[in-house]
Amino acid sequence: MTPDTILAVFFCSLAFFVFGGIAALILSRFNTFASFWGAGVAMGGSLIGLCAVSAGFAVGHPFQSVLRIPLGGFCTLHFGFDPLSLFFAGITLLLGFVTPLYGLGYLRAHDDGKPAGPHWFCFNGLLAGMLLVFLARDAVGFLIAWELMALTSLGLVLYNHEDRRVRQAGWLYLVASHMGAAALLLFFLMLAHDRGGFAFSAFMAHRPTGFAAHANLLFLLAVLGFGTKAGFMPLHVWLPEAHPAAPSHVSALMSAVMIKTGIYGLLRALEWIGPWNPAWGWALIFIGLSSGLLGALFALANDDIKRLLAYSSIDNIGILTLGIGIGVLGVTYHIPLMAAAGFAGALLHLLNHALFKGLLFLSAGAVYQAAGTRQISRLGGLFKTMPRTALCFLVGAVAICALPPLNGCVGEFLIYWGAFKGYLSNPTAPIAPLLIAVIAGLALIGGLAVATFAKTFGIVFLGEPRAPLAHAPRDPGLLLIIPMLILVVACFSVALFAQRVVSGLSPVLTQIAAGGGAAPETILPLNALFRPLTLLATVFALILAAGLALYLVRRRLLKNRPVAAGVTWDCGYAKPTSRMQYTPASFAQPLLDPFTPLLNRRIFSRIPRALFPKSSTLSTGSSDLFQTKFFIPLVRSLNRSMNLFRWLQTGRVQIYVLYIVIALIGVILWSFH
Amino acid sequence: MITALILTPFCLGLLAFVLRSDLLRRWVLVLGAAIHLLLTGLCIWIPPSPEAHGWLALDAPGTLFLALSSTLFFAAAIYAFGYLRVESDSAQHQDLEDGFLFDNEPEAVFCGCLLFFLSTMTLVAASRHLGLLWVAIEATTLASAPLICFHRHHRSLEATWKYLLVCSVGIALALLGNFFLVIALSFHTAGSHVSLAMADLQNNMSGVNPAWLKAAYGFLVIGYGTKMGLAPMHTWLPDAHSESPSLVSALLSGAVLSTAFLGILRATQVCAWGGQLEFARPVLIVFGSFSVLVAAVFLFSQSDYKRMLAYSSVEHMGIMALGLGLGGTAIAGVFFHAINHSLTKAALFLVAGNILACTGTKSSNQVHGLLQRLPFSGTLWLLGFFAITGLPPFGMFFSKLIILKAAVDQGALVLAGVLLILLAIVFMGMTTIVLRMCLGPADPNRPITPERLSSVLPPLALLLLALLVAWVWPEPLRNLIVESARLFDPQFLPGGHLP
Amino acid sequence: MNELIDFSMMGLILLNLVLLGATRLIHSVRLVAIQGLLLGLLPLWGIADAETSLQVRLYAISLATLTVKCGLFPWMMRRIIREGPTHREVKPSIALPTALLTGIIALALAFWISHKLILPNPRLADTLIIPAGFFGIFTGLLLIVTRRTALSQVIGYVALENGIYAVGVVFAHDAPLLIELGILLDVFVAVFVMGVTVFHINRDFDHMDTDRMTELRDSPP
Amino acid sequence: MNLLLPVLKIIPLLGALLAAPLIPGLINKVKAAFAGRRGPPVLQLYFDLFKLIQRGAVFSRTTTSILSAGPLLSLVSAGFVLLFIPWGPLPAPLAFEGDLVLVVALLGLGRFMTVISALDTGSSFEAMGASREVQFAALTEPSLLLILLALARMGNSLSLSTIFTALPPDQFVACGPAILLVGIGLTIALLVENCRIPFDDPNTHLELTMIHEVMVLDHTGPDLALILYGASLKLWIMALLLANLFTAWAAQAGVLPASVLILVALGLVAGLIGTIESITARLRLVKIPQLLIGAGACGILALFLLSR
Repeated sequence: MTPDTILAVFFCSLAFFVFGGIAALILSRFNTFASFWGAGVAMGGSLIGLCAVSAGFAVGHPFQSVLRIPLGGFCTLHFGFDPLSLFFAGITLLLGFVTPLYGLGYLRAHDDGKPAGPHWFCFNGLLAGMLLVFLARDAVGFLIAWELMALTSLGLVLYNHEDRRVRQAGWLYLVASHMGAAALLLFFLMLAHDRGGFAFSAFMAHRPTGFAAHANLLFLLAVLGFGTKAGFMPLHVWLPEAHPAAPSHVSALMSAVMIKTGIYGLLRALEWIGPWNPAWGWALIFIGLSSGLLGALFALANDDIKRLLAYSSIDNIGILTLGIGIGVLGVTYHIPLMAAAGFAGALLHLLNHALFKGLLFLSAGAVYQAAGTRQISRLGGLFKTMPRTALCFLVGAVAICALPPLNGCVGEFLIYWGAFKGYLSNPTAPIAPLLIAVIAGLALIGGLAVATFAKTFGIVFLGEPRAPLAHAPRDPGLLLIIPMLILVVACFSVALFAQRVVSGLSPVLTQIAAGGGAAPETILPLNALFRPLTLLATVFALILAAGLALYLVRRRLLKNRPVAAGVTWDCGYAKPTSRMQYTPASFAQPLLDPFTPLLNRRIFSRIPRALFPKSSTLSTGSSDLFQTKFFIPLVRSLNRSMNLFRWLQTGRVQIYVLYIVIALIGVILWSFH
Repeated sequence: MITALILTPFCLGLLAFVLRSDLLRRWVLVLGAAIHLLLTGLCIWIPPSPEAHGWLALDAPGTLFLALSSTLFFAAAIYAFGYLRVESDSAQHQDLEDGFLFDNEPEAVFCGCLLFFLSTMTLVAASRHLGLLWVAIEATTLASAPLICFHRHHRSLEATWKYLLVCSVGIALALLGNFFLVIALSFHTAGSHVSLAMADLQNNMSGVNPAWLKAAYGFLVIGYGTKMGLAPMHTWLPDAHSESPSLVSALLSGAVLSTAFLGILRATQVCAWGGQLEFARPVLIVFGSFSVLVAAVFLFSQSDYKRMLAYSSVEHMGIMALGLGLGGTAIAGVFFHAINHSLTKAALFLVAGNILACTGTKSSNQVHGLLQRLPFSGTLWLLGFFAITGLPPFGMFFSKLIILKAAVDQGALVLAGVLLILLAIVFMGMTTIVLRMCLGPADPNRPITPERLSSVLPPLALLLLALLVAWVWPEPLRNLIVESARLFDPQFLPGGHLP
Repeated sequence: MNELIDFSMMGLILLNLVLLGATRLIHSVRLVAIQGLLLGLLPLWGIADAETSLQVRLYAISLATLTVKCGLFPWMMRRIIREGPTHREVKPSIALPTALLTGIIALALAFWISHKLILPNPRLADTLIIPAGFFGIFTGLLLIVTRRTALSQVIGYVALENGIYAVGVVFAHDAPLLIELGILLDVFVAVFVMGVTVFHINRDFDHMDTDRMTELRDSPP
Repeated sequence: MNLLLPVLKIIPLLGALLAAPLIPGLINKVKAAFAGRRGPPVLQLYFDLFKLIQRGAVFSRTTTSILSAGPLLSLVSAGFVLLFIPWGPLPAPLAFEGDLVLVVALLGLGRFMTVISALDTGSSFEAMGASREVQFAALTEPSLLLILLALARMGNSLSLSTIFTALPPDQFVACGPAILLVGIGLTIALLVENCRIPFDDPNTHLELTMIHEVMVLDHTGPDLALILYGASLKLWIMALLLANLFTAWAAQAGVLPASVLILVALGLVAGLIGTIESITARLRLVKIPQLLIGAGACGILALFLLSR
């Protein structure tokens, strides 16, 4: 296919989203039909788009086309694609194909007479917005797509807007994304001023060969703008509110793909700004470490399963930012192996996170739907009633903990590898301590992730139910299971074919590294990564095989033996109840204790009084440090300082005339100036 | 032609005063609006020749604002048709906030003044003489004052009083500005009569006295700025907008502020001809930024949603003044901004009227679940909010972009940054109000009233028009904006700065 | 002729100072009426130099000014005072001595401005027109800012008008149109609108105290 | 030789699979000697395994298949780690640039599975053990990686198989202090990974004080056998790493002499563990993190010494 055809196919997919979405809105009256229609066009459009992506990778070079839309008569919109955007578009469309199916079942199950048309309109709009973000080839089109994405996802988040907390989340999300967009606007305006045009081609054509004028400011603005979307600490505050508020398939789409548009933008920004400053690598690594560690800690401290997953997204964004930071350092310090591994690890982790976080959100949604609560401390023993969901969640959990034999391990392995290589290449370099910190930090993040997901899986699915549920939970129907299974298969296949994935990504990686001013002849030594990746995949396959073999042996051993069922060892206590099980808060407590001030943890207790106390309670809660200690006070003080000026509008007309007098005197003085 | 444009609504207004039948009078109102709209369309199609010694002529900005006023008036007239029918159902009305009873102004006065109002606005747009312009702007104040106190109760009276006093002080200062201009001109035209017609001014400004010109400009900016709502002279604006009937607020915000902006535009033109543009620019930039700041302060924790719209008008007038001050490429953005602001804000005020009629309160704290209770108005309210805060795909996004681009291009990075922060604060304030109102469960105790077509159609049409203008960009409009921009930048090329 | 102008201007300045110190409404009305008389006669000084067509206009201007400023205004305001509630005082919100002091500062400011802005006409350059005009404007604004009743604000507004008119009227020869516009302003604003509104305020509020008209505001109570 | 090498590489692996249960036996002997007892026979673990494998099983009604997946996968993961551990000069059966990271990840998999299988029982005791386990693991992993980084720095390689052979004898002495620090760190890691005193007491009988043992309370029969065997493999792995480190100076001497040395070293490690277990008491739980961070500090210090 020629690039033009591919772009046309992309637009065909966009047309599916846009017109299909509008049709769903119009068809709102026929609710069932509108749902099927809306989900159908989303899946169809994604499928068409995926075809275009696979064809686009075959083109292998950037392509740009101009669409003359007389926007306000002042500009034209450009569209096109290159390896970087194809990669992101591919992930988006994959999730765009999987999640509508789930959403169809999910929304039908808690049918409360709410019209489905607007929801599917927004859903398709979000897909269109994300696709346009990747296809846009000029700043104006990019910003339009960016806001389209924000607004449609806001509509999705507000699906249950009868709930006060959902409304608050929606407000926070809208405000945060607007702030981010404001930073981006300034970023693009400055860039357009420097480069003489809004088209990306102009950004690239007039890229400075040396260090760009106010490049650091540009980088800062890009981090602020794109980081808000990606959820960098401490710009993340909207994320743990908005993701749990949305229906689960939307949370999956947002967490798996939408926040990645921030990473896409950051990578693009790095490409545009020009030769990189090593300081940016440092900055990215600091951001990565703080997001990763704090995200992991907040996740561990949380009791709401979807909120926990949202924090874990921040943690994973941190990990892949570490990868990008290592890549940037690799390019700026001329350590090709480190650059290759860093960027490859970041991209691979991005792909992996999309898959396993999507999977985790989908299965968490199934749990929420079946059990009617998202509080981990009220759940338990769901493995027996919902085995399929539990296994899907387990796959996701193992993957997100970066454990073999799943895909999460591969991406993090590459990031470790890059850090190790970077350190070994020059252990006395100034970046050496930073790399040590990266390695230790990654390990700590990994440990915290293990604790988090051991807690989540163990408490939710294992043991006994901790609280009576509204209705007996059971595995969801096929509409919900099939999407999860697709993602499970995808997780395994990325793990087993990691080497192919990385070699397939080589044009993307080369493009990214070229942006940093790496000389065109220094091609990233991706081949050095292939042997470790192949071996890794072999080991994974062997582990699966060995596990299966051992399982068969064990079954054979127990075949003709007495297998009895009893009670769990209760230390001789006569009457254990399910409420005596360990709580998630207790499970996490030893790890969290050292971080109490960071987590803003509080202990609520009712101390038993009198000789024979009837009841007493003890519970802990933690709130987001940045939200409670920074943003809320900030807004409050803003409010207070704004209120200080409200006396200006006193209601007394005399004072109003006085203002005119003051202005008049000011102008007269200025005119004599 | 232009005379016909001015006189038709005037005569129909007189007719409205003497007619007995309310229904007939409403038809006269709609008829006047329709005829005016048609004539305006004709004017765009065939540019009319100047009249009255060149005192009345339509140049590009004039035509632009005339078209805007006419469109808004037509929408408001249709809205008024349904509005007046509901209002005339009972002789006495209960006050929504305090519960006392009040009666309305006679409908004859209301309709008549509305048509006079249109006539005066046309005069503003068409006058090519600074003195006439001044008279016309003063006349808009006088014609609109009775409109504001349509509901005769103490609050609307208070608003009217403030409107009159503050605007009159402003307009008196503008008169002094005109006097100073005459003085400035008479330095080199000693003995002969001094003419304030734009055509003469353009040729006579070369040897003008700078000190008097600066003073004149200062007074004109203060005077017309009062009418336009530039801070700190904006104080009448929130009161008048919140107390007047919504369709009047729509006209005030959408049309009157823009026509007052025309006054400042003319003054700046004269200042530029006199070689004092470098004096004018900082003045405009300071007033513009200060207006945005004041709007941000009062929008941040506003609870009255009509006042919110009023302060948002202050903000946008600030942006327009700022853009005019920046000059260059920003000028086209300013005109585009004016179009977007007028259409969107008028639509929002009309929707606010629907909301007020349904909920009976102007406090946003007591309005919830609009999307469910008033599905059409609620959706329009939300969309209008997106449009007015400059989110794509609405045109405000582009006009803001163009103005900010001009700021960055001129190296005013700090200004652009501060402006963006202030706009973000404004956005925060407005989001709080609008989301609070639109979302949430509808109060089950209140019946869901079906919405009238005449109350939903005008705002919908205005919003659609705003969207259409931004994306389809009709040729005549494009020419008007380009010509307007060329008044300040003869080399202006559309698309020259935004490839 | 300049002496006549300066005499009128001195009169204006003095009347303004007295206005700042006046305590009774009816007294203030009288003061602005006298100002109107002075201003009404102003176009007639030097009328002999003008051509015939202009002379007619100047007479007309003079007559109109006298009618409006000396006749219509005082009559209207007296009526309001008579028919309104019992308040007959100006009700200043700052003490009168302070107002007078501020007025003197404003006078100094006006003279300072007149040094910066010099009239082009050498004949008029050293007259008191500019300082008197600016002082009139400042006085008017000061009265609006510091008085509490609607009517005394209207009086302030008229004083402001008179100041502006004083600046304009000397150019009656150069641009008579503008003066006519100024009269138009008076007629419209003062007579039709303010008068009508003040009547309404009188009727609906039982007071004319604009200090108490503060329901519409954003500041916390 | 080239043909023989693959075969040779398998021998240590097979040896480990067979001989791993010896180490706990040796440790117990040393401890018994310290206590003045005769103690169980060295082969006791073999007897236990043999006995358990023939048994049936009892499961709690609360549990699911996760309970038995835990021991199974932790054994598999330990087994796969063995594939990457060299035997002196003899490279591991599988070796590649970066295998030391994979080793850590594999150990993590085993731990994760053990933890969730403990949670499967729904018992508070086991959950408490699991909670402590993840806490220590989260702190051990960074320390272990830092120690491995120091090792990688010494051998300038990311593969365990080349690290130990890359240190020529003359450099070995120069690196002495660093090696000692790495050794200390590795020992701490060994003790905590294998739940030995002072971190955990494998012989305790009070559920509240246990960490690892309490997590496997409800495993019976073949499952318990898998656990015990897996634990012994883990012990072997860490001990072998220590042995490799301290015999690295002799790596050039040839396979056979090196093998003898390593065997001796393994014995010494077992003796060391036994000694430590005999002469120290269990640490208070709150003190344990400090020691774990100390291990990481050893790694950083070693890195500092090496980069001087």
